[in-house]
Amino acid sequence: MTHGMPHGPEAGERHFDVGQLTRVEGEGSLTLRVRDGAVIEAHLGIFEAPRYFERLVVGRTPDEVIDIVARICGICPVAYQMSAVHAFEALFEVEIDPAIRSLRRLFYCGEWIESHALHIYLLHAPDFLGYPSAIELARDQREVVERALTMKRTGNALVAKLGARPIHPLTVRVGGFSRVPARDELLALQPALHAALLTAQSTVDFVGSLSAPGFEREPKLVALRHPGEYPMNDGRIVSNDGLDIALDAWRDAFAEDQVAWSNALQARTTAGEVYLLGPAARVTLNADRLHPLAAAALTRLGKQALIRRNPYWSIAARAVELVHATAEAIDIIDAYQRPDRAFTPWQPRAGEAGWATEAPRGLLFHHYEIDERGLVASAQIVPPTSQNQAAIEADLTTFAPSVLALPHAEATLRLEQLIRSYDPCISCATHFLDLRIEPADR
Amino acid sequence: MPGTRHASAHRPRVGVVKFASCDGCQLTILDLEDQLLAITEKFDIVEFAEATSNRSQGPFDVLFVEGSISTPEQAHEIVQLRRQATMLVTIGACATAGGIQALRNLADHDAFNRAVYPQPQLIKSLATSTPVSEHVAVDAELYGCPISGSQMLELLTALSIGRRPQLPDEAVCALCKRLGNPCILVATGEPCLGPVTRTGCGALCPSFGRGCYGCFGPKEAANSASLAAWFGTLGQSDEQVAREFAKFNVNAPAFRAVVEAKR
Amino acid sequence: MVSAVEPKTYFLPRQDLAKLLDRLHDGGRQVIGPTIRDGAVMLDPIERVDQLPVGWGIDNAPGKARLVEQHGSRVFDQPPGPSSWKRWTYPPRLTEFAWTDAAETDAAPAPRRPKPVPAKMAPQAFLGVRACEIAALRVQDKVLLEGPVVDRDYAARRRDNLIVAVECAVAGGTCFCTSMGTGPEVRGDFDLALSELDDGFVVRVGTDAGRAALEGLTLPAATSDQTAAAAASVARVRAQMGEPLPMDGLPDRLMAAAESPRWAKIAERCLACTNCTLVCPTCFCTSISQRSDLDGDGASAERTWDSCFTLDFARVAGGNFRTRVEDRYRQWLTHKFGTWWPQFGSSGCVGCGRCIAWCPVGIDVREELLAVAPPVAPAADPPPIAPVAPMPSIVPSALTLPTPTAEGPRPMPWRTVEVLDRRRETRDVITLSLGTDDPGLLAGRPGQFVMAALPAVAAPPISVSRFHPDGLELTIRAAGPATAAIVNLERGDTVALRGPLGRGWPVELAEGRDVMVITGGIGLAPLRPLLDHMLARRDRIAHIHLAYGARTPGDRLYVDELDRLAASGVIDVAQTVDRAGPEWLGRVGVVTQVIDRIMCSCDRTIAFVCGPERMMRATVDVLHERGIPDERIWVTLERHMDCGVGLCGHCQLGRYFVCKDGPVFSLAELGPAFAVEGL
Amino acid sequence: MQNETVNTPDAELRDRLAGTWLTHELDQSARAELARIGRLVRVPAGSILMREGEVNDVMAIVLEGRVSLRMRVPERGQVSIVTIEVGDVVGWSAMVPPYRATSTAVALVDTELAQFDGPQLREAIATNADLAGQLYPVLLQTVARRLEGTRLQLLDLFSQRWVEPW
Repeated sequence: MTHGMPHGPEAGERHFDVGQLTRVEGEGSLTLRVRDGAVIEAHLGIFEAPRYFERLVVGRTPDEVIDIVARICGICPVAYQMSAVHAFEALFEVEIDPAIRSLRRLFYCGEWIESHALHIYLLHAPDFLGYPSAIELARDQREVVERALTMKRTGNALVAKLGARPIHPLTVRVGGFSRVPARDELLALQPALHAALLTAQSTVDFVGSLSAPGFEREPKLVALRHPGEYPMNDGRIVSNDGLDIALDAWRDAFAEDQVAWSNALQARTTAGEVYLLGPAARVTLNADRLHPLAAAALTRLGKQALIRRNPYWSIAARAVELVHATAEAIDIIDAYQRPDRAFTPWQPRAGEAGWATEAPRGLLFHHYEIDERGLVASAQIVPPTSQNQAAIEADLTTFAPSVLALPHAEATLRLEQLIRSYDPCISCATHFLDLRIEPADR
Repeated sequence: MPGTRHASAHRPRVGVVKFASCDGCQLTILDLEDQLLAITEKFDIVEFAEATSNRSQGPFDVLFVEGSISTPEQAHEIVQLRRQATMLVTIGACATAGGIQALRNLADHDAFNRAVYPQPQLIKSLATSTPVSEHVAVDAELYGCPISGSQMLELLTALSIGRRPQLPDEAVCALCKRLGNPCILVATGEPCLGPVTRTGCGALCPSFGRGCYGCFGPKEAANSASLAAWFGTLGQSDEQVAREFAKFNVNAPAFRAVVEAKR
Repeated sequence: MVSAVEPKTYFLPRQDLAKLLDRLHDGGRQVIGPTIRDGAVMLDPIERVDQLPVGWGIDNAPGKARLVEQHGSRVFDQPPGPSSWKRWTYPPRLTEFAWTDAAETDAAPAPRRPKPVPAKMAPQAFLGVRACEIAALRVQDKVLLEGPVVDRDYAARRRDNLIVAVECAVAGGTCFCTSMGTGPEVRGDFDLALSELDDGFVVRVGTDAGRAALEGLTLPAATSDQTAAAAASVARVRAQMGEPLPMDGLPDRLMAAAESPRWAKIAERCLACTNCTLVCPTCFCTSISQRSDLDGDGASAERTWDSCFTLDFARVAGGNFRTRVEDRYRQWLTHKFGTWWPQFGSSGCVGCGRCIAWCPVGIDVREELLAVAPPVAPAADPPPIAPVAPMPSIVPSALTLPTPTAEGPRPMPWRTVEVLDRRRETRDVITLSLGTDDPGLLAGRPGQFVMAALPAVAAPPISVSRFHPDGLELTIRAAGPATAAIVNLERGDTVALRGPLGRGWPVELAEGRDVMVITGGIGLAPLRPLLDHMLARRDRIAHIHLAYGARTPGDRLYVDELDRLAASGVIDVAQTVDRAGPEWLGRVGVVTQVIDRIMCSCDRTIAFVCGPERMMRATVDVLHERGIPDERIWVTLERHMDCGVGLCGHCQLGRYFVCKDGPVFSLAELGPAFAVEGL
Repeated sequence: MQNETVNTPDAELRDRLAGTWLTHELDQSARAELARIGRLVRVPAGSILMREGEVNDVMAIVLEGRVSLRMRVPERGQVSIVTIEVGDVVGWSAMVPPYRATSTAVALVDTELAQFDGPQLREAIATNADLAGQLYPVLLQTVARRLEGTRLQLLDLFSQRWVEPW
């Protein structure tokens, strides 16, 4: 399924064409045209088939939307359910029980652990160590991969305990959950979580031992920030250059546009600037909110500047966040008391519902219009990868010259490895476009 | 491979490819954390874009296909892949029934395209999202959204030691009763598609306080008309009943029949 | 556990119920009782009185069961909930046996052997067992403790149950125990029986174990007013249920309605979802599935509740006997209310109403019974049921609860045997000769079969195709993976056998008669031991005709043996094939046309028939034309078998279990069952 | 050995016919009439009695041996569909317009037949109502039995049940 540029390289041009990116989620391709040592065109082509999710949710009830939007991404369904449920609860002014609020953070910790463990060990580490995949890595360093799989299983087990299954959980509903676990059900996970915490800490050392291409730039970083906690379900949208807006005001600061070579829109700030979301942005903007064990790991690693400036080192940010997520999960469970009801009743209300939460790959913005029957009239869902597209292409343009001296295959691998550093989720990116034209058949 | 009792010398060549999907079913394979390394020793995974940079266009002894056919290229691509696969196994509701994106099969496709893309002309997409079995012959199917990890493991084990894979086609209710759940439809009146849905997930929804919403698609002899009529007697409007069946297996015949009758 | 002790009646004040509950926990006994969970009254382990459904009732109707808050202090005012005691005596999931792993046997690679898993569970006290539920336990005792093989696990669990019955004070909307003669009065088979009044419970002692549970409670004897109030309470329940349904002669009426159009009508509503069979306290059908890792190690056979409503339940190699939902619904009703009588001497239904309340679309079996088998005998007298043991009337015979015999249940253990030789019969049929010194296996009779198990693969039933002094032969066609696994065995491999099973050919009936052996395809395999037996007593039998049909000349079994036999003239052998090339000089045509020309004095001829069911039907028609009566036509049937010993319910055909009552039957025994489609 | 017509007296032919189940129910006069028209023929193994599709003017009853009815299947050559055993009829097509053989009849072994000339037998039936009244039911039963056998073969009862992939 290769999708290169339609025409071959012109005279004097060098052409890098990766038909299908591997070890990324979804179908994306990379096309780079270089002339006389300068990149004249860098395209992250997304040929993932569109599934029109924004149209699929029209006419549905809020609880149905929560089940449907999970299917946008197999790796981070919790993120879509969290952004959706909080948007609806904000519009319907639903007071949720504090224990439910902490369970939702625990839910996200589970997804971060599972998603980051998958990306660090199975998708990204092989690049640093020169293996095509974790399968070959396991042949040489079996216990590293086994430790990683155990940690990933713990993340999945935590999501499954709250949501019945790790992929497309089914208990999230407006007002809370359809079922909340008993305290001892969660306590049963503590041994595995403590083991995962140790694995997370050793992951930080493992990542510290890696070496990556020296490519640095000063990106505009955007993430959530919350007065009291490391950002997940709540807070405001901030940037490292002074942006500070409410969650439902995403459209005041950012906008999307369609490009010819991709089924996914690309986002930029309203001023047309490129910006970056994800673990690197979160850690840089919220280092002071990290769990003490994670903060200690970050200082021990000593790569804060590299995390901010060099996209390859996002792997370090993910390792630090693994320590944070496992440590916070342990604390939440220790303090957990089962609420006497799994969800608070609510009444739908017509109006607009906007919210953003921090998916493993970065800020995920949802916006819904609810009609008077309580059904969805229109929807806009902006995932992190579609917002990162422009930044990825900008970085490709800046980085490419430094690898031109390498043999073609080696250079292509370095370019692919750069794309993998953003942990792109292409299936998500393909469905979310700014809704400019009213649907004709409404 | 079936019938060969002794571990065959050559490891079967296995491929995992995707069409229009969310990658959740492929990830279910990677989520078999305890058995993943044993699987990679038993089977030679030659194509699995999400997991390895080693690529192969075939031949495959077993090819797992995730995702529905929803673009002209995909309709062409699946035929090429079929030629390369001795055994083609579809995994997940997208591949077996067209997924939730098949909702557009019931609607006007242009409206869909215009509603989502400011420049719809740039998007090459078919008017319908269809299951793989409508394009090529399929040898086995793993249902579900996502598929069940234990069913994938049972299929791999059956392939490895040559027994019939134990993939029961009974209703979700059978396991729901074995687990000791009271029927949520009878006890609370909340609609539950369990009686017409194929087992596989582990009766998760009724075990977690809500009605089944049909992830594994209609079971054999699924009498969805009778259940839809019963939902009517419980006070659901035709439009609500249609929505119950219009989810991740909306394009499966037994469910689609209700959606089209009640819309 | 239950013995006849002169029942004494006491009175337990309401506030002392907690004391009784503590006594029930004596000796580490686990107490199972009613408790509110997930919106229904379920039977779960309980520790304290506050876990009981105090002040709650249930409003039962077809397809609806709602908890109703009654704000009182009464504890047991509910009809039966969806869960039944079956969950604790006959668990939904159980490991039948596990295989030793290759690695486990370190010495020379010893063969992998199936080893039974010991049933280990704490003694249990059942609190709140209703009259209909006591009857249900008795019905399952008959099924699982009185067959050719006893269910080991069930026997162990039933031995140490303490039954604390509760006499109903409320009739549920779907209860019909008065129609089935099983309640609401609790008459016997209990250790203690409670009748709830407003201020406490009249307690009857049924056994010494019951009396022991009351020690230390120093209960006053119940006053006559209290016992009268208890009697009045249960009498009100009987009255609430109104006129019992007309159940007289129901089994005959049901079997006569085997081809009624009503079954198709029900199938329009029925979801075939198995709810009715899995909430039913007497359904016992189960299936075996295999567990193992990727290499087939750590293999075990797991038994789970199953149901005649699933498609796979009646699947056989390459076909299925009950594809239509109407066939499955008919099997459910005709078995529960009809054929259960001749099988186990009582009705299978105890009238608890669970299958009505908990059917997701509210199908009411009481209504369906009256519609499909109306009480008034239809004008034309119904075709006679095969003249078999007289059908007892509906009144429940006093079931004597069999106390499991001391020497323990009659297991049918798995024996490991070695493959001595392997001979190819046709392209996909081989004959294995297996060596064994097990007296049981060697004492098999012609027509019996064995279950043949390999680790991590399903165990198919296979007829024995020859008995030797030191072993036996199996002839197997690779019809699916399970049989293919056995066909691929080589010399020196081992396989586990269970048997000999079932009832073989009535060899003694051949003596002094003309014998016609009519068979097709692989059907010759189970008849070969019969031929061996008759040839060993050739003088005592008149003419022997063997008519053998096969698809093509290359598909015939035991070709040299047959040619030697035909040449010897000891028996008359006629072979025919469906299709052949020019090189075949023998007969071509169906086997039925071979036998319709055999000159025989049909008044002393007996016929033994085995082959595909459709071929057997055509053969039976010709035999009838030749005047051979049903009593002297014997067939062997093929049905889905999971256990082979009459416990899993898969192989039912009308009133028979093909595995324990057959597989050999006379047409007289089968009667209409042989002709009705989808039975 | 060539097709050899054995001139046997009617009486012996009549007795041989009586022995076959086919003519067993006919009365003396009908059997006599058949004996008059018929003649005893011996044919060696391999001889062709009639060819599929060609006009057939002879109806015969097998008295000894075996006749195979074959049809040509291009990729499989001559396939034996059914064999005619002692006492059965071969060539009923001689009695039914358009009087064409529906298969090729080959004697598998040395065979003895009672042969009846088609036109002559048809003429006798046309004129002798009693003979017709007796012969047609028996002929009808023969064809009916052949039809029922063909249907059972069609069901392919002993077929190698399609081996499921698992």
